[in-house]
Amino acid sequence: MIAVLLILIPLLAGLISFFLKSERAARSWALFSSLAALAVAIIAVTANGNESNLAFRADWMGALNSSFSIRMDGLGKLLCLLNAVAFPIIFLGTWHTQYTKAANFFGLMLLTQAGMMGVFLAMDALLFYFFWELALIPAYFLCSQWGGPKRIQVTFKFFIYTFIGSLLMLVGLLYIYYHTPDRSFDIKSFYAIQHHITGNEQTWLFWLLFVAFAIKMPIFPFHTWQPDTYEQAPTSTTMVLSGVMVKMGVFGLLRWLIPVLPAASWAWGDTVSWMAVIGMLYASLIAIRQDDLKRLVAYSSIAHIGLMCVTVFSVNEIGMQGVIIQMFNHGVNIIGLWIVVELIERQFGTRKISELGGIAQKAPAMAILFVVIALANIALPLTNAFVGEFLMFTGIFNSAVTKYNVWFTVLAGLCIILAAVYTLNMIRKVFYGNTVERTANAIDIGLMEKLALGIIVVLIFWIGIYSQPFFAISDTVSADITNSILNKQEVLPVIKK
Amino acid sequence: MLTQRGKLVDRKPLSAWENLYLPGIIKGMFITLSHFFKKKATIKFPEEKRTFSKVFRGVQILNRDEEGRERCTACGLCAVACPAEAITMEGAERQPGEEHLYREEKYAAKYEINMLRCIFCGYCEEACPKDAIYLSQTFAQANYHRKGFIYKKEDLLIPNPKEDPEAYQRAVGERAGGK
Amino acid sequence: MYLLAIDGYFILEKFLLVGLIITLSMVVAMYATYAERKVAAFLQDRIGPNRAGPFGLLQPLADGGKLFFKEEIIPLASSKALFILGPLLAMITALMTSAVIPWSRPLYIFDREVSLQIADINIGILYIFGVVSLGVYGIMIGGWASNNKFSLLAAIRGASQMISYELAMGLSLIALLMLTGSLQMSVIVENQQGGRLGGLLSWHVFYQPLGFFIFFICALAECNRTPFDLPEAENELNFGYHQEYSSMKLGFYLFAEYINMFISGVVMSTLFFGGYDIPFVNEATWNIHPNWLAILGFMMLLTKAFFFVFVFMWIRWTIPRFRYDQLMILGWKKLIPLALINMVVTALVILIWKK
Amino acid sequence: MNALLLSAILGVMMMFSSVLISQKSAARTIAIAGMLLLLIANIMDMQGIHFFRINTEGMMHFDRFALLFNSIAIFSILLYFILSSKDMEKVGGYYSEYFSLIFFILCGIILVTSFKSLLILFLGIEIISIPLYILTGAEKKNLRSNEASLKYFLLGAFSTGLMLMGIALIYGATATFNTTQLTVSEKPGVLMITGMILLLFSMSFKVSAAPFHFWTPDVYDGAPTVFTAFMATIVKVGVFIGFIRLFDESFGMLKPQWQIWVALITAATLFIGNITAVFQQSVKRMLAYSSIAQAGFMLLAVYAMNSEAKEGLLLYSAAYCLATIGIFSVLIKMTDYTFDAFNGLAKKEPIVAATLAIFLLSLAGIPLTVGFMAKFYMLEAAIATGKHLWLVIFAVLMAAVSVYYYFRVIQAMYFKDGQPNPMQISPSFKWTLVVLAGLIVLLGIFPNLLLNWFYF
Amino acid sequence: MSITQILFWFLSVLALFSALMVVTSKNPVHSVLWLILTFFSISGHYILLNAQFLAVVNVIVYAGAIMVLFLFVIMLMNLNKSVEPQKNRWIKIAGGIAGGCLLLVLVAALRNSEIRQQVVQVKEGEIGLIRNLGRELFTTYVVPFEISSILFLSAMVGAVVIGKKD
Amino acid sequence: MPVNYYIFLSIALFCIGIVGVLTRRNAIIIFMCIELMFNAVNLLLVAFSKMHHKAAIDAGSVATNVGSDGQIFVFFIMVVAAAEVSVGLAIIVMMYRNVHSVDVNFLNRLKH
Repeated sequence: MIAVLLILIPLLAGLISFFLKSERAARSWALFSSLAALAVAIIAVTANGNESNLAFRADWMGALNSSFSIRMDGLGKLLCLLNAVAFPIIFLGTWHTQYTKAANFFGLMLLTQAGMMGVFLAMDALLFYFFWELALIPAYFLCSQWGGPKRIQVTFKFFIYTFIGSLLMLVGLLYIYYHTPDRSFDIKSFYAIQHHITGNEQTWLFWLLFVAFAIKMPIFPFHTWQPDTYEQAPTSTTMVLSGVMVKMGVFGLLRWLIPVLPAASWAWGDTVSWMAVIGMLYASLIAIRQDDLKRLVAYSSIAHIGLMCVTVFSVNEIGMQGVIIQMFNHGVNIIGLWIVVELIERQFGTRKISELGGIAQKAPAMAILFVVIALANIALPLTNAFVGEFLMFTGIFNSAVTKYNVWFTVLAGLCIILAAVYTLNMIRKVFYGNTVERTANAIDIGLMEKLALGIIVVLIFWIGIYSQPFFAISDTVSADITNSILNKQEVLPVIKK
Repeated sequence: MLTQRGKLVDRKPLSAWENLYLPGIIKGMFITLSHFFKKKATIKFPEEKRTFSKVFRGVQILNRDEEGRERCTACGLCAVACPAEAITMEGAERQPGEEHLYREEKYAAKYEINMLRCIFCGYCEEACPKDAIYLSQTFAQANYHRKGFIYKKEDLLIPNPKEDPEAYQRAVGERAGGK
Repeated sequence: MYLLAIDGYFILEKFLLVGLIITLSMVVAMYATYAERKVAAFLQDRIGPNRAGPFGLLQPLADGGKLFFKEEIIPLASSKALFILGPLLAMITALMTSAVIPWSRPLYIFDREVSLQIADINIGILYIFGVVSLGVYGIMIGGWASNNKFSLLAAIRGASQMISYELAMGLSLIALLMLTGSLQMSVIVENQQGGRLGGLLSWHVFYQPLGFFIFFICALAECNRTPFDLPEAENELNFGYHQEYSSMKLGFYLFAEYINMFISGVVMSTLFFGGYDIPFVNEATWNIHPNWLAILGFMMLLTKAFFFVFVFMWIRWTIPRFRYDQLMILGWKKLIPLALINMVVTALVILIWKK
Repeated sequence: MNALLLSAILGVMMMFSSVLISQKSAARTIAIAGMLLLLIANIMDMQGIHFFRINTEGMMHFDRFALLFNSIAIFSILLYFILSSKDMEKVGGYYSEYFSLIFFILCGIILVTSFKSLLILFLGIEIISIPLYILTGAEKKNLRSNEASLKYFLLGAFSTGLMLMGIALIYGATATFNTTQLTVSEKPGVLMITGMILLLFSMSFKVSAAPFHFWTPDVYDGAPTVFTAFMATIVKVGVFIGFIRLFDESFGMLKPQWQIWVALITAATLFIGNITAVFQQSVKRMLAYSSIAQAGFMLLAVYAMNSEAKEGLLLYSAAYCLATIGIFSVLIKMTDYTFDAFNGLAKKEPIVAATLAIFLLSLAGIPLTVGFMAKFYMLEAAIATGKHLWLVIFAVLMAAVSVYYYFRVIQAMYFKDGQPNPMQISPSFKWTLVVLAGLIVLLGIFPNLLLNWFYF
Repeated sequence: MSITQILFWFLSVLALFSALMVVTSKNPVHSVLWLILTFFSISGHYILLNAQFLAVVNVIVYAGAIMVLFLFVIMLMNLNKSVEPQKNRWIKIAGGIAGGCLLLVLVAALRNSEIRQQVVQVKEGEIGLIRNLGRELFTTYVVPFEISSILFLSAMVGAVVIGKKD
Repeated sequence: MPVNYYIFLSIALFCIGIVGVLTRRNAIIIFMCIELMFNAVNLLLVAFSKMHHKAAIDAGSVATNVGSDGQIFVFFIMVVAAAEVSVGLAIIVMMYRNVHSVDVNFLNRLKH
């Protein structure tokens, strides 16, 4: 029942929000309901052992053998938690941002949250697809209505990309559905599919599904929507997109791709990894040359996600562990970055690095918090990202399924260095040095923003120093996923030439 | 209503029965049918002729006296009287030895009536002091050319009672008694 | 029953019959022109043509001679082939109708039964309709080919009039067909033989007076007779669709009209008035050679037909011409509903009767 | 049978009502009430209550599939009447005649959905077509309407000619017109195949499948918008039902022979419909091309021809009709049909814009709307055949393309500023739209509501 | 060659020739007249097949009603001049070739049809008679027959809607 | 008469009709060509009907009605054609009233 609540709270709250009149009421309602969701999420995560509360199943479309089936496993728990944590932070961090038609804005935000919750919880392929799209539509409206000047075209590109991806995924899911022995959309039937289809079909299906997830993450050739969208979207939506929504892609790989089509994943892992690595390098190099804060953060996000993707396809238990924890970390960190970017933009009216400087003199609190978060983003030890990335590198390096593991490690490591370059460069230019005309009268951040960033910083250090509870949430999952490939050796030679 | 013969037309709307028109049509049919059996008014003209009234004005004729002499003296009164200006004439003096031809010293050497113009009003007859011209009961002349309708004296002159009394009588017709 | 069951005598016989009937139609048409003038004269208290021959009986020949020797003018701007085709079609369609009419009882020549019907097909009435519906073409093509506005207008008028009235005509006959249960002309005539008053009471006109009435009006319209002679309304359209025609081509049109009149008279007699049935007497009991009986019947049919021809002429000199809209209103809004009602009532009566 | 006869009677009634009733609202009320009556009658038919017992000699068969579709069609027309019938007044002076023609078309649809004899199919298609030619040309002074009508007529008659040739050849091969007796052997003769291909062509023509679609945009664009709404939705879907019945019952055994052809036609239709729609400047014309595109999706059902396909086609027809009728009902109210005309609609008419957005989302096949479930069933059916997976992938790619042009309207309404044309929108109109949108979402979440009625 | 065969060939050649003339005539009126001739030759074929009813109905409906309407409209529009300029000769040639190809394909396909050996009954057989067809029409086919009345009603309404001048 | 002859005759007529539809530009003539197509179908149907009838007789059934459905179908085609013509010509006339042409090449107002 708790799992249902997680979806239901934001869904209903979102719908109600549409009918609220004043902006303040809507804002408060959104914060309140997101906090409520957070509370439920925390209860769910901490309720270890009592799994029955975390699953729910109801008949939905009997004719199709699809049911409303949700369950919270380790992976889901962590991501739900991320989802639940992210929204209060976002609302707090952008407490002072003004929106026209705020009721609609917050309503759509909450609907997005509901959709993403559903994605993380669904145990039925059709239901998963439903929520996948449900998360997308409100995001589309958010970006198109409240975004920057080029929002319409850019958001549309984003939408079309993701929609094509999800439709291809639908075809893949349907195909799998047709070949499940019991004609069911249930995830268990899906996990059993590999015995019923040929290797060739697996290849097809792998790419159908992978494209959807790759677009969402995004992976190198499918990433072109991302920087534009992040730039044009209203920052709070960007936070949702980059903090939580991209995790849907990685999540999809972990839950719906690798265990379902292990042979193809194994066979095509190298290809995908290469794509991801190229994407990482490419994004990092571009990020160095970026002048726009938002685009910079956006490209850095591509690099980080690429790393996760490589790790996922290296199929290594330690790596998986790292990916899972890093999903959470990255979500938290990047939201923090966005909050600061948003604050800067709101205060100074620009996002150009070249037009800023010396903010630290006037706004020390912001500077400190931001620097912490930025360092976390480049995975300095003691920060949360270090834990995740360390595990991931270990995983890649030790990967048994690829012979390029050294290459991947080296190239990915290079990206981390590049990340340090551009992040520190940005910090130096924006926060230190002399003030410029725009930043001469800068004022420090308010309570709400401090609160939001403070929570993030706390989380950064908590996980960075004592990450055991978070590993505990998801420890069995990584092994399951890894084993789903590694134990299926008998199907592998089918594809591998 | 001047003539008292006008009849007010009844403009009241037709009754349903009348609106069918059929009775009216049938009535009409029988009216025409009744005519089918009526005596025909046609006169088969050349064979039969209608009897004319006494004052019928036909084609002019130039008269002769009992002795067959032309009566016309070319006085021109008829030409003057003619409203249609259809009559032309030229007078000439009677030469000795022509007395059996012309009654007076003067006679019409040329006498023409353009029958295309003549309106058969009879003024010439009225005007003639010598009873030389009168309108006969002949009608319906025919000719192939317009020229032929300009009647010369030869065409107009009545047959000579001496030489052809029968024809003369026929030409005089009922008028004989009157004049 | 098969249309193409042919042997040599059959062909000969039919050829003769066709020739005979065409000749008859021609002669009748010729004298119909004479009759028309005569009737017109009588109705107008005149005596009509009386110069050519006794009582003017040679008048049609004189007219024909005149038409033959008149100069043949084909307008320059006309479409020549169609200009010639027009009167031809009019004539052909007029003559074709007679093919299914049972002119009389069969003759017996050299022990061979010779039917006096060119083709006894089982869809005789439909055939008549088919041919009648073609009659429009003569008018239309002629009027159009003349390349003259008046002719064209008349042709269009004629066509629409004929099409409109054909409907009511067909509907009026359906009730009759319900009675007879056959479309075969010979069967329809047989149906009307015998019975009281020498077969008089079995004439269909007594069962279908309304049907006959409608049929009669439509026949008038189909023949372009007054009051439906709009296609050739002299004072509106000069002379109608055959305005540009002269000589024998005009003659064909005029002939066709009179043949149509005659044939429609024959059709009406056949369908409604017992065909070759002689009323008041039961000729079947007469003890004379059947050939005589056939000839008598034939005469009877001609008499009836001539009577209708007379009625046509009679109407012509009684009733003024319709206006165009009146014509259409009469056809579509009066006759067709009437014919439908007639049909439904007949059907009901038959239904009740049969029960 | 209930609906067929009642619909004919109602058509005649509407015909006479033009003479007897001068008030337009009265005619409208009669029409709507009549449609309601038809709906009830048809549902009663489904429940086994038949008003008329007529022996059709096996030429028609009112199975649940046909009856359920008829219910959908009647319901859609009812909605259409409620939403748009007032706008028919603008077309021309023959208000009740339009209603009567629509009733007659409904007769045709009922025939086409329930035929068992090719004769009935032919008659049904003609009864659909002839009134449609008229409705297309109803705006007599409008040259575009005239032109559309003439074009539609000539091409429609031409395709009827092809169809008849097909029927004749099939008759030559089998000596029967009864669809269930047509194919008895798996190995058909040349006559049969040729006839079937001709039938396939002509049916593709009627449902505007490429490459026989070229009349569609012109006709839909030229026709008075009210009637475009009708013929692009209910009529088209009705013919589809006929299509699927024909190829299921008559040529089901010959599936290997025609399946690849249908697949090619489907692909071409999807491609042309979607790609061309992208470049349109007028929403009306875009909807015309979108109808071709949607036809492509429905063709997947013909291609797949299994029980999922038939089920899905019903759902698709409902989805497509409801959404398109809704969009058209708003479009009719506008004076300008360009995309820009929708600018800023969301500010001025938030409810209308919101419902319109739902309709468009449904057409685009976004989850939570019935449009998604419809597309889902189609894809499912196509995948279930297990062959030609490329077709399915192509279809979803094209579906993604379709998002482009549907969302252009949404963008215009929500994200662009502008002064939309003044519209006269009554509250009842709005509420009907809301109900319609609710229905679309409801069916999108619980498609079983509709499909539970469906079993063979 | 029997008389039937002679008739068959004569009517076929007539039908084809006049059909070709329909397509090639410049003047629409001539086209109409050739089409009428085609219909007549087809009616002749019906008689040959002893389908008397259809033969006559063909004449009445097609030649007597439909073509009159065509002629009527053409005359009303005064289309006697050929109003088709010879601009798109290539389209015409393409159309001709397309049609010819279709003909070739169909003939080639149907040449080997399974019923090639079968024979059509000419001159005899009762089914084409009105008695038979009528009985069929009003028993088995009574439902379609009644349904076709809907067609006519709609055509009637349509003629009013479209045709009436307002 | 072998049925092939009839098939070829009908197909030839049908194709002539199609060629007419494709090549001519006068709407009325196009329409006439469509009627020609209908007639070709009619002829074919009658021929088939007689063929099936003969086949049934040869197979032994005496007073069979096999084949009459083909002729009935022809009857219906004629019925439909009549209705279609009335509507079609009305449309053409309506068009002509507005455009004063029946050339289908003028039908390009909707192409933009």
